[in-house]
Amino acid sequence: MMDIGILSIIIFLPMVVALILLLTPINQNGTRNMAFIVSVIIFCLALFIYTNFQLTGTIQLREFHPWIKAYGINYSLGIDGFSLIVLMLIATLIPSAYLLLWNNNRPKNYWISMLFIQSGISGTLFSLDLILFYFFWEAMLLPVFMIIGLFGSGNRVYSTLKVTIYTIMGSLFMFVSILYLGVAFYYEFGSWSFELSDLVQITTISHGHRVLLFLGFMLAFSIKIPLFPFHTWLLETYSNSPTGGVFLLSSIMAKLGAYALVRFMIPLFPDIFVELSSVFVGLGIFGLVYFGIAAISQHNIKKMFAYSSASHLGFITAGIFSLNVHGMMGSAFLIVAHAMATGGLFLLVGVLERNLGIRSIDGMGGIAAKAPLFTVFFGIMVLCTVGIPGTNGFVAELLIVLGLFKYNAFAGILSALTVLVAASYMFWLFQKAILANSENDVSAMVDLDWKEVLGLLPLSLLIIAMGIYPDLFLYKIEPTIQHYLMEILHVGAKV
Amino acid sequence: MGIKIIKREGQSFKDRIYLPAIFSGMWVTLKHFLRNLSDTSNIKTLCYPEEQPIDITSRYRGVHLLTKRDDGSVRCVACFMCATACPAECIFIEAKEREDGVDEKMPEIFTIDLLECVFCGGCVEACPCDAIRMDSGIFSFVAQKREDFLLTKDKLLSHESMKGTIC
Amino acid sequence: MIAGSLFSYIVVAMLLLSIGLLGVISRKNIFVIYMSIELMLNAINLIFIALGRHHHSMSGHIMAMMVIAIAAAEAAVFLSLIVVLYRRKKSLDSDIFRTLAQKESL
Amino acid sequence: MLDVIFLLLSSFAIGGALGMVLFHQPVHSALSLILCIIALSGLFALLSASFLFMVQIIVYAGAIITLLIFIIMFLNVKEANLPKEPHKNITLFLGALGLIPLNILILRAFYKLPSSFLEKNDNFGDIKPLGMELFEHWLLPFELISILLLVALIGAVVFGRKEEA
Amino acid sequence: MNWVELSYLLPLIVIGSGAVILMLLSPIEKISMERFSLLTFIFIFVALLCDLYYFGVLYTSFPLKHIFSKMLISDSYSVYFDALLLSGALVTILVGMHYFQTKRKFKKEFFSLFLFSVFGMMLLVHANELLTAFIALEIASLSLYVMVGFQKYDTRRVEASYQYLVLGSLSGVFFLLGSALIYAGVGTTILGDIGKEVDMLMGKDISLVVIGGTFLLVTFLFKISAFPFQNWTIDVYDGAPLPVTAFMAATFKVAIFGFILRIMLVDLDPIREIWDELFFVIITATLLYGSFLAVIQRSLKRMLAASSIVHTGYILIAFVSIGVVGESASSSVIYYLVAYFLSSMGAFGLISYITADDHVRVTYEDFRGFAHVHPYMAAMLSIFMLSLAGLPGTIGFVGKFYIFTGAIEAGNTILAVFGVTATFISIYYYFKLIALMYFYPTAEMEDIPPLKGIAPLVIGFIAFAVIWGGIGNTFVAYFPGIDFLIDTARLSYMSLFIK
Amino acid sequence: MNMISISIVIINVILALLFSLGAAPILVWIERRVAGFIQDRLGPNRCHIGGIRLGGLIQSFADMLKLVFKEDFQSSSIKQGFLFSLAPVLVFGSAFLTFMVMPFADDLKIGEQVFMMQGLPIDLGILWFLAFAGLSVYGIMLGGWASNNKYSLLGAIRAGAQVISYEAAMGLSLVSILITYGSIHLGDMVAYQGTLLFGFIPAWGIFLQPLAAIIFIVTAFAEANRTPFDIAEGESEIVGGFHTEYSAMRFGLFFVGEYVAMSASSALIVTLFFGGYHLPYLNTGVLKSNMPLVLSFIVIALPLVSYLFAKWIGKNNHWKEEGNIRNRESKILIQGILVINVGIIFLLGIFLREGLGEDGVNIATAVIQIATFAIKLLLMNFVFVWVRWTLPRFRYDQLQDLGWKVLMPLAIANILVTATIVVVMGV
Repeated sequence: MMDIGILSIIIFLPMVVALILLLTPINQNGTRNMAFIVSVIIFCLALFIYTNFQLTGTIQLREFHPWIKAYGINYSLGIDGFSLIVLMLIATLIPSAYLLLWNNNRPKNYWISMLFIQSGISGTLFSLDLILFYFFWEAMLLPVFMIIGLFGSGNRVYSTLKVTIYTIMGSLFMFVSILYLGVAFYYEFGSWSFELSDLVQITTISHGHRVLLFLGFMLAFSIKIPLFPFHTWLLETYSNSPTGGVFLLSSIMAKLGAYALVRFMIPLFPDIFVELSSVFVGLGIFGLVYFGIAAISQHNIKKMFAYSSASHLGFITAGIFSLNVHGMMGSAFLIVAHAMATGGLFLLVGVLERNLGIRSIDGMGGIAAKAPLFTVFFGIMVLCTVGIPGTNGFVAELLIVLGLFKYNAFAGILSALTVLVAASYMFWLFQKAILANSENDVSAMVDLDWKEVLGLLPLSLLIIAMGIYPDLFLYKIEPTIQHYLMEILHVGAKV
Repeated sequence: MGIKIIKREGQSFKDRIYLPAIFSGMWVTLKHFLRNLSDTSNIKTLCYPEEQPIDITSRYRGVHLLTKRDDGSVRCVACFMCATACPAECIFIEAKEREDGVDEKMPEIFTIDLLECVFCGGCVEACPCDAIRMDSGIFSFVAQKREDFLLTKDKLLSHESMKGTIC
Repeated sequence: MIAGSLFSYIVVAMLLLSIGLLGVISRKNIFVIYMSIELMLNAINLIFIALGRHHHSMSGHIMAMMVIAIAAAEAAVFLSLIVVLYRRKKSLDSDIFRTLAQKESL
Repeated sequence: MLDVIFLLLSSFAIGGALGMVLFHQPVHSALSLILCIIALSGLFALLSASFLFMVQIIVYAGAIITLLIFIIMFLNVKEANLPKEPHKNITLFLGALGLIPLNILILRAFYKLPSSFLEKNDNFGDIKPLGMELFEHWLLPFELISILLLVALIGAVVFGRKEEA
Repeated sequence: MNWVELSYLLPLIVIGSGAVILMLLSPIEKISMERFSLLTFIFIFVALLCDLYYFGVLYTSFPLKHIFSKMLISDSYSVYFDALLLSGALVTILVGMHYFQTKRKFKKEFFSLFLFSVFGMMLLVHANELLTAFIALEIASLSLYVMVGFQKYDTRRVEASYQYLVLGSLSGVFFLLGSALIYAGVGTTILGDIGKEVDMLMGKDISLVVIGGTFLLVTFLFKISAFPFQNWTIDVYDGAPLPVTAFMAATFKVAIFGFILRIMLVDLDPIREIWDELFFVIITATLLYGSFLAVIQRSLKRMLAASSIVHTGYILIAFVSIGVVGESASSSVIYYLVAYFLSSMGAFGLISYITADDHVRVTYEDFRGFAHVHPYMAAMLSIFMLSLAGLPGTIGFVGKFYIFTGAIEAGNTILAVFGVTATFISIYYYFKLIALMYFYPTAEMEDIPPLKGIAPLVIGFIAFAVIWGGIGNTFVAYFPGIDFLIDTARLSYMSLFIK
Repeated sequence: MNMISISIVIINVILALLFSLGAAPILVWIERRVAGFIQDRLGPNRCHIGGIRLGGLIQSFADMLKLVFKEDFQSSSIKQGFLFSLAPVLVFGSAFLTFMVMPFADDLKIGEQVFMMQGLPIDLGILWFLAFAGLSVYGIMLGGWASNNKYSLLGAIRAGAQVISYEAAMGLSLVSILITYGSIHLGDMVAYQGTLLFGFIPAWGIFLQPLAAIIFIVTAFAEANRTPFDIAEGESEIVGGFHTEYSAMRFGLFFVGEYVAMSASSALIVTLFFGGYHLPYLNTGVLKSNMPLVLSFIVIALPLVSYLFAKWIGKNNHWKEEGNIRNRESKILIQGILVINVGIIFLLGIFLREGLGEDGVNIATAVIQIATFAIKLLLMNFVFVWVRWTLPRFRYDQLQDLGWKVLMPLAIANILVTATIVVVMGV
């Protein structure tokens, strides 16, 4: 028998539990409780990993089993600093999310889908074999598909199909690129492998083809993130999804896109990465500006957050492509910060929507009086999103702006200005929807109960803690980022 | 009441293969053929125009005839019974008064259209005074023209009964 | 010598084949379509036999014989199907046997 | 002499084939096909395939086309039930044009073969060498043919059987 | 008579004699339809057992010289394909059992014809000579024509049968013409000998062989419904009874590929590149047009039929790659055939199970809210749809992976991209069904046929196999996974070249 | 090509014509007279040319003349005039061609040349017969269809179905015969039948293959559309069947065609099952080596037979009516027979005295065999007629039942048995 590593447990525990739940007649509360327990277990495991993580730029906790021998496809897992921090993020966010979704009275399938998604996310995070990565990347999609389709609102089927087709379109081109890499490896070395560390060694592919391959990968990631021209699925999906779905899409899966970008693109195509960085920085900043402006004009609170989220992700992308340690660190940090803030915000909007049944900003107002706890947490998240000093959002944005300044002064200025734009609409929202009194009837609003507070508290604390003492978290990822940068700079020097 | 099962005929194997029956049938025909071949005189066929049939009985319904009284006059009294009875309506009679006092009426014209006659013998049955008969023994009546098939009274009277002449 | 050369037979066969193909393509009468297919098989028979003579091997003849038998088998199914179709539709027009396609085009 | 016979037979065959395609009435088409088939059998005979010559007449002309004509008469198709084919001639013409390249292609390929036949053995094409070849080399296809015919038989029975209520 | 050689054909013999026995039994009114299904099942099962006996043993090639003078061949290649065909038939019978029982109009000859068509297909895989192959093809096709039109009270069936018959006969003519031309070119029709002759002719004029091969390909493309010859597919598949459709879609293609791979790999190998450009066009057109057709369909059955055209396109991608990477490409063809076979058989089988009781569920709309009525069936159907779409975790993914890898390996990356595009389009029409099944409240709740009988079990097993084929591996010892399938496919490919 | 070969070919063709076409009036006569005798009638016996009646044979010629000169009537409802006229030609032509491969005698050897004594010197034999017998149905079907008359169409369909059904059984029954004889060439078959079975029975087909013989004869009846299988005409049900609309010579062709087909069937039956042109125990070799004896036998036997025949004439052939011109006939006939006798005996006497030489012996053999064949043919034709006037017509379903359910399985079983025996005995 194979030996099961901790990473496999993290991946498969939710899946196995979900399958058991699916096949046994447990009612929805039981399912919910089980899902929560599983997420807590995973949090503990993640914590265990975190504490035992060594501060090198290498990949740790390797697990390796042959899967399809004929093509050298392996079940190959491992984490480095970057994935560690995303893992921690996910492990923290998901229990919180469960707590906040606790009262939503969702049926069994909802929780089961959540469990499946968690499996998929973890798998994507740990995979070192590209086919395995692709496998989890797609596997993650189905439960999302189900959640949005089953529990969404509005024209949910249409938006479900749209997001699915979009995402799969991207990933299929990535698939071809992966295959191309594998074949190139086979031609060069005479054996099959899709292992990341093996594929890195390929030297035979011509430059033009490398660009195409890079774009193939980037298409998948851009759609997931979403970068500017590939965002058209975003608005409808976010507004039609249930809270959990939006939460997953915005705060976790989009981040996974950015994560995968770093994880695979830099080792595989460092030269192209450098070469095309300007394009993607441009796209990122354009997205930042464009989505920011778009967010201002929204009156649907979900749509506004959707654009805001997209805007931040453009920011992250720009940071990643800025080719220096500040930008990249900032991006990694913003991934965490934004995930927490946006995740929290979407969850809170979910609470709002559950209570009031509306999404229009115009229909709200005066909530602060009815629900003070809610207002407090909402405020923290908004502040974080805007990047007020003292929150981790500030640190992250500062780092990225710095990185972008290094890359290109104009880009830096533009990004810095845009952050202000974000501040303006966020505060306007906060003011109008939560604080200001209005004649709208918000009597249905109920304040957060203890479970929801319990869920949001760690997030808020983390936001503040990371904002005040960022090094506590940064040191874990710094070696990895350095490692990636080394690769890039190594190549950059050659170029 | 017991059920009596009657065995169907033709179910035995011999019957079902048919060949014995066929052969026996063919044997029968062959016998006829050989017998007639070896001696054609066995065949009863008349060589008709040269040989005439000799076995016409008195009950044979041949061409009609009108009988005469002992005095040679026509026996018919023109009562129209035959014309009424005739299903083919082939008898045409015109009566006239009989002046000799033997009887009241006699036919002026008595015509039978043989082309219409069906030789049913109804007229003979109907006749109250045995004036019309069909025992002339004439079985072939040939003519060249249609008009020749109209038997007038004179012709009818001229047909002699075969009674007594044959057999 | 025309009658002793392979090519002349092939020309005839190809002409027949083309005519048969034409019949299948352009006629709508299902009988004619069927007959055209038979004609094509016949043309192929001629090719086979001419080739048998050409290679001086009996294989060509045997193939032709097989083709004849195959044609017979097809004939049986084809004709019985035509009878069924005609009884249903009271027409020999191959174009009207398109209920399937029409239903979808609604 | 042979040339004349060949030309005659082949023109009959082609004429019959053309007739089959062009005639409107299925019966006329079928009769043309018979003409074509019999002319073809004559060509077979010219190719010294005497057995095939007979088989062609017995099976094709004698059985298959008989069956066909039988079915045509059996259905007793009225003129009104025949398909209207107003554009028949145009499509035929266009189709013929389209088929020219195919013919040229194949004929060119054949043209390169040595054209005249090999000298004929005494009994080439007779039933005996054919039988020897058949049972020495082609036994399996021959047996398979019987299965094929069996399948066709079942098929015909299935289609021809009276429908259940 | 060489009995040992004959014993290699044991599966064929079992199936053939089974067909004849069923034919003889069919007039007996006393034997019920269930019995007939069972008998058919037994025959196929026995044949499958015989076949599996040789599965590992026979890494060899027997041209069967002594009994049929090279007309047939028996090697691991044919054994592999036999196994595929037989399991296809087995599954069809099991899955269709419910359908056959419900639609009582299936007379008993049906099963005889069914076995005959299996027989023909197996024979096609074994065939080592062009005319034998043609006869085998005709046996299979003729039985299929009849099976399609079997319920002749339904006009659609008969019309489908008619269309199939006309076009099938026409394509048969092309096959014969191709054989004739090849015979003209090389003077033989026996497969191994053709290869030798073609080798000897290299450098000389081989236009006859090339044209002949092209005509063979035309038939082949027709039968697998590739681009210019795809029109019949949808109508015929739609018109046929569902189990027959499943059978046609899943097994007939397997048999055709079994033969054409043999001839292309062994005999026409030296000249195969000639057709590459042609194939390029055909594949592109097949994929795109097939996708278009699939998108516009409203009936599920027609959609599956149209999507089978697309799947043909995928297989052809691998087929065209054979020239460069023979081994992996041809085994990928084989593997994809297995994948498609399982998925489509599952899908068609399930639909046939669902439609057996009523005629309602045929269009997409009829499946609205299906999952709430039949969660298990909906789950299985979803699995099959996902596999057909090629999502990871299913056998369809591995099949596509395999094919695209081969294509890229052979330098046909563009084709792979086209394939991916088609896959992308396919997501739409496959996911539409899943979306309809899950995301809508059910229209009517009353007709809930219970899951009973063997068919759901078998479909469930197929669903499991589909999943296992996507993720199964050598973790579990002695249980065949993906590697096993790939290895055996390779082995069977290698056996083609044993001299 | 020299004079001899040309003349032999011409003789063959003429013989074939005689046996087929020339036999038609005779067959008509036979049919009528036999029918008469079987039914205890006389049949036609009146028509005469200068008193010569030949037992009524002249009547047939008169009929033929009548058919030729009768008005050719064609109903206005007939649209397919050409096909309507073609149909009888097809029937007649194919029936006529069928006869062309029947061997009248063993291969004739004159000098160095060997001649096949057939109308067409080809050795395809049975296949040829099957081919053209199959074609003849086209004529019937076309005629019925072109008549545009529902009775005609019914008759045509019946004929078509019947021929298709019975051809299968016929072909299958032939297969077992082919296995037995090992050849398709009719000459070879007859040669085979010249041998003896077990040393004392002539190896005729009827003894070797009785079942095949019965099946073949039955199917031959059906193919020739003779009673009991003449449902294509079926006067009692469908007026005249396929020839309802026909008259004059077009009908005549149908009429003659039927008799030619019958004659051809008889010839094939004789050839296949009744020793062909062989006299029992006297095959060609024996005949040739004992030619003088045979001739002497003829010299003795001929007057005897003639005497008996003359006596029969004297007894039966007289006209009832005295002084009729027909009464001259017997006298003329008897004188004629006498003259022929004298002539033949004189000729044979010369031959016997002078010796024949090799060619002469061959020719004489051929002549004797032709005569034998002619007699057998006539006898077989007689059987056809005989059966017709004995058996009633089949019902249509019975006919199909018989063909498919009885004859065909029997024929197949027969093939199996025959093949087994041949394989086991290693023949």
